[in-house]
Formats: sequence, structure tokens, C-alpha cells
Amino acid sequence: MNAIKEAFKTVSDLWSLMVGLKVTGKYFLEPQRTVRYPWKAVANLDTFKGHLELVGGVKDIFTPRCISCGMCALACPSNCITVVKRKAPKPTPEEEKALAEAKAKGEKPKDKTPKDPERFLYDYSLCSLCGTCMENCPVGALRFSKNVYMAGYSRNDFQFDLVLKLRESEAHAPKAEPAAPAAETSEA
Amino acid sequence: MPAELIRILIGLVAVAVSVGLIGLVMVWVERKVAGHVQRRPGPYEVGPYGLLQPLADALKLVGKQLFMPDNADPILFWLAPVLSFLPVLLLFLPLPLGDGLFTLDVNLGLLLILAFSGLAVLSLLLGGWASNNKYGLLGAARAVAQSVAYEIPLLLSVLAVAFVSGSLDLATVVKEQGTWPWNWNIMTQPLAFLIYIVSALGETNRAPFDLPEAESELTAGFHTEYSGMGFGLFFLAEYANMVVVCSVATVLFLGGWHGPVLPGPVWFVLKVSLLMLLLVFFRWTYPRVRFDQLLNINWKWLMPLAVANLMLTAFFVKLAQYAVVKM
Amino acid sequence: MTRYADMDQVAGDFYTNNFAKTAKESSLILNLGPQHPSTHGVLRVIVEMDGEYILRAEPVLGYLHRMHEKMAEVKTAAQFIPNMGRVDYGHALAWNWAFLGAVEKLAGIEVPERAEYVRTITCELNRIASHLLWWGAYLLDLGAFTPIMYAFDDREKVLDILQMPTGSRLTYSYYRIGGVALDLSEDCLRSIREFIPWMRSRLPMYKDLVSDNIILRKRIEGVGVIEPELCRRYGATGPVARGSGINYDVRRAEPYSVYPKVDFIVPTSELKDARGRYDVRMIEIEQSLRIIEQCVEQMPEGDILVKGAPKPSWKAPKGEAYFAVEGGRGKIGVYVASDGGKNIYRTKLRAPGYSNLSLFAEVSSGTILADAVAILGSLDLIIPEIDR
Amino acid sequence: MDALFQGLSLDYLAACDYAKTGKTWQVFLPASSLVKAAERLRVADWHLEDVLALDCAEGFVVTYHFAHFDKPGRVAIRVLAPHDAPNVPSISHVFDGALWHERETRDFHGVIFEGHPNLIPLLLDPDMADCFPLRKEPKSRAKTREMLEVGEVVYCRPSFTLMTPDAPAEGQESGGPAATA
Repeated sequence: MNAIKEAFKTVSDLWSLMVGLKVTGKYFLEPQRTVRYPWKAVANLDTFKGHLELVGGVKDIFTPRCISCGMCALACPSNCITVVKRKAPKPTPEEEKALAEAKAKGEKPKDKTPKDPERFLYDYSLCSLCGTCMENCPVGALRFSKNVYMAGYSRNDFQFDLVLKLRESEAHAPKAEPAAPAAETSEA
Repeated sequence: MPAELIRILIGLVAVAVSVGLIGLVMVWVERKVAGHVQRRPGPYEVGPYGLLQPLADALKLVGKQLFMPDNADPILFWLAPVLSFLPVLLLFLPLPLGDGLFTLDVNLGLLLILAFSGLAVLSLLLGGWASNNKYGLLGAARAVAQSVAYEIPLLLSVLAVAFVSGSLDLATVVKEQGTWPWNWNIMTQPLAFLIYIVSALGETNRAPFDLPEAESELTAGFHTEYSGMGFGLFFLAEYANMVVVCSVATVLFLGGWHGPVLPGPVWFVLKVSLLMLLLVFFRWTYPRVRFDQLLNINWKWLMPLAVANLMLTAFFVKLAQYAVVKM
Repeated sequence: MTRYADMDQVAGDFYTNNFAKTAKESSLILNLGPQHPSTHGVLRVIVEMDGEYILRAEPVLGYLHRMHEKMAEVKTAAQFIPNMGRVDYGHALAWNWAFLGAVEKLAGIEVPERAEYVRTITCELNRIASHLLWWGAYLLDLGAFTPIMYAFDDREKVLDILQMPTGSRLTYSYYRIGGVALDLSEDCLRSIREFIPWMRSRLPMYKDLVSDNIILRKRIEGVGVIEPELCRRYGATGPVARGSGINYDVRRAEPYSVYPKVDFIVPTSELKDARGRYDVRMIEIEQSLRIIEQCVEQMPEGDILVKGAPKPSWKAPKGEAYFAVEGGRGKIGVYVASDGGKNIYRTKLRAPGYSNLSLFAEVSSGTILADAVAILGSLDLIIPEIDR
Repeated sequence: MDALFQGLSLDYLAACDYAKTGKTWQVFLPASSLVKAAERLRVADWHLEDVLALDCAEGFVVTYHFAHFDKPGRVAIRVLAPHDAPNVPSISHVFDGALWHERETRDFHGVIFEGHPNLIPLLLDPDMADCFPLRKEPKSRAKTREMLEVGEVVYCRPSFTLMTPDAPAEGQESGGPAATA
């Protein structure tokens, strides 16, 4: 009786090998799951975080909404953001006079310096894409781009000025998306 | 005699060329099948359906620097890959692809094949030993133990077929079988066929018995230190060996060139390809067995079964002869 | 240069020499790693071998050591969150959670209920991804090449879902002090609801493909038997302890978040071997699906971040806190002690893999090399987590 | 907990609020009774979670966290090791898991665990054996009592001032059940 059981078990054990072959055989005939990258791209890129980019203003979409407060740089865990504020423009003689008058009157002079940053230096190679800067931006001037195809030959390729990048996007404004393979819908 | 010599020469060249070609095609098939089993395309960039991919691989291998580790034995180190590949060429000589389509007419063809295939293990041992690497040494030790062990059930199962056919000549073995599957030796010797396939996996170091090169344990086993064509030759020899064992299985068990409608050589190639496909599927389906289990399978299962099968065969063959004589 | 400089530097480095001092003359000393196909990255194990048998083994760590605990000293609590995504690439969200749980405990911050549900759902999804990664890689260790592709096919689906709220696919920094960064969208919830039955339909295929395979069974049954007492001595937790029959799961033992409200079982196995750990993880995938299913049903509306959530410059109050969560590999514990300064004074990360791996030396001695690989794989090692 | 440490020389024993600190008990021990305490915990089915050191103004507070597999609760055993001679007995022969945790603590803080069989660098480079990254600058060290939870003091040795708040406080009720010192 035991011997029969043993023999039966051996046969069923060996049968498990056939079951395995059946699975691989089945998948051999089924369609592939791979997306052939250079010609096709996966369809779920719109939720993926690319590098940071500045959001354009309400009126002029090519001038950043940023007010150069530096909260992002302060919050950043990896110190990858440097905001360079604009220097106050040299006042004209009349303005200087007015300023002196105002001072004499004890009024606080109104700062006419544009708020938007001169340069917004960003080091993508240091960034860990945590989003802390976005959350701490008081005016919502930062967001993640959809550009997930960033590639470069040297570390310097990943250090860029976001103000410049925003302006550059003006140059090829019609196709607002950066050059990336057309995202075709695939079933993956 | 000159005619025979010319035939051998032509055969050798043809074999060398076709072994190279088969190797390339098999690499492609292996990768393509692996790809499709794993639901990815496999090679598809180089040439139509990636057909030129193995060629590109081969070119890359040829172009690579030949590297030898310090303190390795230079002669043995480079002898090993050559030695692994050369005997395989000889194995193709007595194989009958069709009726009368073979290179060398020896009436002990089976013996020749078994003898030369035994040489392969020597190259693995040399390669592993000479590369002065601990993984290589462990791989070589495994290769020897495995090949020596699996040769015995292989021999015994082949012998059973030879008993039935009454000949060691491969052409005769095929001629004894008929056109239809029920006339083939696999019907009379199913157990021998199973034992043969399992031992053949062990002999050719194919997964799930690829222990001498088990990459998760021994990184690459005996060919850890080989680069470029040194590795390429081992690689080619592995595929050539696969072709040989599948061809022998076709000749012995699956009726060789026999088959309806299509011409003989086509049937032969078809059967060999199907067997190879099966081996490829094995590799991409099963986990690797452990070394002691590998030897246990051999000594505790295959050996007794093969011996029993052989004795039964001998008994029935003798019985049949006796009956014929009586009549 | 150091007090170790006087060591006999003949061949091999400090660790090999130190190991070889107590080795037998006739045995073979083999370095498995730091680059080796079955050490999952950069673990190194020095083994003393007699033929194929392992007499003694000693893991050598530190090849991926990044000193996260020092980094915690120079960053504020909120700024340290991205680091936690990078400790363990397998189950990053559990580490997120462990650290934030400790900080929230320290500061006495209550997390909104919806955020707790979001955390549970994403953490469990991440656990499934972690177990699938282990499953594929483990079978790769055992010589089966195909399962990892099927596992990654399924894992991709999990990552697609997790990408929707988090924006990343591997090193998440999604949780925030007092909540989470983004709510789960309707899209995301729909994908989760679709994913659950789909994943369930895949599990029988896994079983057919390898779990029942006789070769696999022979490879892992009776291999690497870990007695419960051994687990206790080494502090092994997670599937390693549960595979040894210890019914210990932080989600049940020290309930946190919404786990008391959901119904799931803690799988254990009396086999105590690699098979037991394998089975436990496979059942855990099912249980995680159950938890997600219930959480998606129960999830209330509401805030995802506590009102007045701490800013990056937030200073943690004085005090100390210990918080443990159940990660894919076991109990993840984070201890924080703050003196009220800008940065947290001391952060201690308790990695489960660290304790689990430390018992390898004892379990592997006397086994053969292939078994050692099977044991190593069954411990589910993620080296960045062990080295921290 | 007090029953567990009956007859041991203790410095400080306090029950902590689990919801606030994640642990239920906190114990300060003199280095001499650490191994004995570990043995008792081992018998009582505790397991070692981790070992860490806190670089405080008074010295290294080496903390051992223990937990149960089958019931909730966490106890922090603490030993003070002075900065100039940071020596603590090893408990690696009681809890093997301490082998690595102690090596790690030696790497990070330079606390020497006496009796450890193999106290070589684990996570750090052996060439960095004399560099202890988590040691703090003397002036930036915080005081123990400013960080650690005081808890509900069950017993405090009168001479033990580590946890006494700066202002004279009432928490010094001696004569707990474990008093043998």
C-alpha cells in the first residue's frame, strides 16, 4: 500500500514538471508585454515626475510666477536650488529725488524691483524629486515637468537655469511638449 | 580510396560550416524562445526578426580582448576551449541525415559518437583547472562528477536500442525502423528514451542540469575566466553538443529520416529541431537541481532503471530469437 | 594608520585575513561577492569550504553603506523623508511610514483618517511589489529564469498604480509629517479595484509554474531550518520568523494606523525551512490584497494632511519615540530622540534584514553551497536596507 | 518588569507611556548588571530589537531595545558609558543578534563592548577604525534629561542624577521593590 502511494506520489511529482511546461508554453503563444521603447512609449507618463520647472505667470506665461522668496531653496533637502534675485534697477535722477523726499517724510519707499528671479539654478543630478519645494512655494510657481527622457553626456547637462528653460519653451511654443517619442497607447 | 577521402573532406568542411551555422541559429532560437516565453520580443533590432543578432554577438566575441588571469596555465588555458569544440565536429561524421546521406560510413558509428562525446568533459576540467580560479575549480569538479555519472545511463539506454536493432551502425538502426511513429523505437523503448533525454541534459550541461556553470552559485563555473572567443568556443560547443544528442535521439528513437510525404533529410532536421525546442523550453521553465540531487537522480533512479530496462530488452530479444529459431 | 594595520597583509583584504586566521589549513576560502549573481547587489560572504560543503560563513557588510543616521543629523525631519525612500528599494513606503510614525509620535501629531487609509493602501501595494520582487529574484537564484519576468510584469502594474499618487516608481517619498502628499485620485482607486482580482488570478499561475514544481520543492524543502529560538536569539522578524512558526506581525502585535479595523490573517508556517518562508510570503500577497480591498471600501472622505502640517523648518519637540511598522522583510523600527534643536538629535534605523541576515552564519554552516544560496535568497535580502 | 529585575542592582526604573514614546519601560543599569539583566530577559522570552548609542553630555547612553514576540511591550535598557572610557560588557553571548548591533555601535560611536568575540568594523571601512561619525562635538551634546522620557518612576537610586530635572523635583522616591543596592 505504501509502495503504491509512493509510486503515485512520484508520478504526480513528475507531472508537476509538465504543468510548468504548460504554463510557459501558454505564455509562449500569448502576445508580448514589452513596449518596444524607441518606437513606442508607455502611456502612463503624465503622472511621472520629471525634473522641476517653473510655472509661467497668469498674464505672461513665459515669465515665471516665482517671487524669489527662496522658500524652495530653504526647504530643499539636497540643496539643489539656488534662486538669484534681481538687483534693483538703478534709479533715475527723478526717482532718486522722489526717494529722498519720501525718506525725508518718513515714508517707506515702494520697491519697484520685479519680483521674478533673474536666474533659478537647479541641479537635477542632486534632486531627489521629493516635492518639498513645491509644497512650500507660497505662490505655486513650481511643478514637475513631464520630461522623463532627460539624458546627458556629463553632469553639467543636468544643471540648468529654469528661467532660461521657461523662456526657451517660448521659442517652440506651438509644441509645448519637449521632444519625446510620441506616447502611443499600449496595453501595458 | 581517394573517393572516400574526398567525401570525408567535403563532409568535414560541410560539418564545420553547418555546426557554426547551427550554433548561430540555435543562439537566435534560444533567445527568441526565451523572449517569447517571458513575454518579451527577444532580439529584434538587428536584421529581420533579429536574425542577425547572433552574428553581431559572434563578431563582438571575436573582437574582444583575450584575457588570461595571472598564474593561469597558459597552454592548458587556451587548449581547453579548442578541445571542447574539436571532438564535437567529429561527432557529426557518422550521423545519417538521410538514406545514404552521411560523411563517414563506419559500422560502429554509435560507438564513435559515445567515445568522442566522452572527451568533452576533459576540456571542461582543463578549463576550470587552468584558469586558477576557485569558482572555475568547483565548476570543473562538478563537471567531471556529473559527466562521468551521466555517461553510464546514457550508454545503457543506447545499448538497449542497439540490442533491439542488433547493430551499432546508425544507418542500420534507422533502417530497422519504419515510416510511421508506431514503427519507431520509441514505441518499444519508451523508458530508454526518457532515460536518454535526461542523461543527455546532464551530459550537455543544459538547464536544469547546468551545474558546472550554475551562475547563481559559481558565477560562471568553469568558464568564469574566459572572454572573447575562448568563451565563444565553449558556447558553440554547448550548442553543437545539443545538436548531436538530439540527432542521436532522433536516429535511435524517432526513426531518423523516416516520415511520410516529405523527403528524409527534412524529416530528420524537423525532428531534431523539435527535440531542441523541448530542451530550450526545459531551460526556461525549470529551476536548477542541487548537485547532490543531481547525482542522486542518476545513481538512485536512472542507473537502476536503465539496467532493468537493458536486462528486460535483452531477455525479450533473446526470447524473440529463440522463437524465430524454433519456428 | 590604524590599530588594524599590523595585520598580516599577504593576500586578500582585512576581512579575508581576519577570517582566514581561524580557518583550517586544508579548506578553501571563497569570497561570495561583493559582486556575485546571488548576493542581490553588494553583499559579501566569506565562506570556508570543504569541497562543496560550507564549514563557516561570515557576511561582510558595508559596501552600500551611506550613513543615513548621520544624514539625519544634518537635516530637519521633513527634509529627511526622501532619504527614507532610499533605504530599502523594495518596500520604500514602509520606511517612509516608520520614520514619520516616530516623528508624529514624538510631536503628538494626529494623522487624519483618510490619510491613514491612503497610507495603508499604498504601503500594502508596495508590500506586494516587494514580495513579487523577492519571488522573481529568489527563483533566479535557484536557476529558474522565467518567473522574474512574470513577477515584474505584475509588479509593473503595482508600480503604475503607485506612480499615480507618488510620481515615482521605486524610491518613494510620498508620506508627509501628518499625512500624505497627494490624495488617491478616482483613476487610481479604479486601477486598484481592477488590480485586486487580476492579481488574484495570477497567483494560481505562480503555483503551477514553480511553487508546485518538484525541482523547486526539493531545492527548498528542509533547507535552512531556523528554529523559533534562533529567531529570538537573533531578533529575526517578518516572514523569516513567521516561516518558523512564530506568529509575530507588527501590524497585529503593536497595531498602528487602520490595521485593527481590517480583517486579515498573519500566515505562519510550521515547516521552519525555506519552503515555509516561501509559503508565508506567497500567502502574504493574498492577505495584502485583502487589506487593500477592505481599505478601499472603508476609506472615508476627508483631509489627507493634518491642518497646520509642519513646514520643513519645523523643529521637533524634546523627547524620544520609537515606532515600528511591518515591512516586507520584518519589523522596521525607527527611534528618534530630539533635544528640541533644528535637526533631530539622533535617528536610529532598525533594519529587519540586518537581524535576519545575522543568523545566516549559524544556519549556513554545514550546508552545501547551493543550499547556502537558497538560504540567502529565502531571507529576502535588500542590501541597501541592511547597510543603510 | 520590577519583578523581572528583582535582586538586580538598578539605577533607574520607570514606566513609560506607550502611546507617546513607543515603549513601556525604561531602565538604567550599571554596566556590571547588564549581562545579568539580558539573561533574565532572554529567559522571559524577550528578543533584542536593536542596540544604539546616544552621545549625550554625560556620556554615551547605550540603549538596548527589547520586545516580545507574543505580547506587546517594549523595554529600553540603558547603560551609561563615560566619554573617556566607553566600555560596556557585551551581551552577544546571551543574544546572538547583538553581535552585529554591537559592532555597528562600535563603528559609529566607538563604544567598546568587552567580551565581544569579533569586534571588528562592520559597516565602516576598517581603515576608518578610529573615526566615529556619530560622535558629537562636545559643545553640541545635549543633556540626557532633556531628551529622554522621564516616565513614571518606579525606582531611582538616590545617587543617580542623570534623569533628575534641573530644578529640584519630586521624582526621587527610592525604595522600589528592586532595591538591593
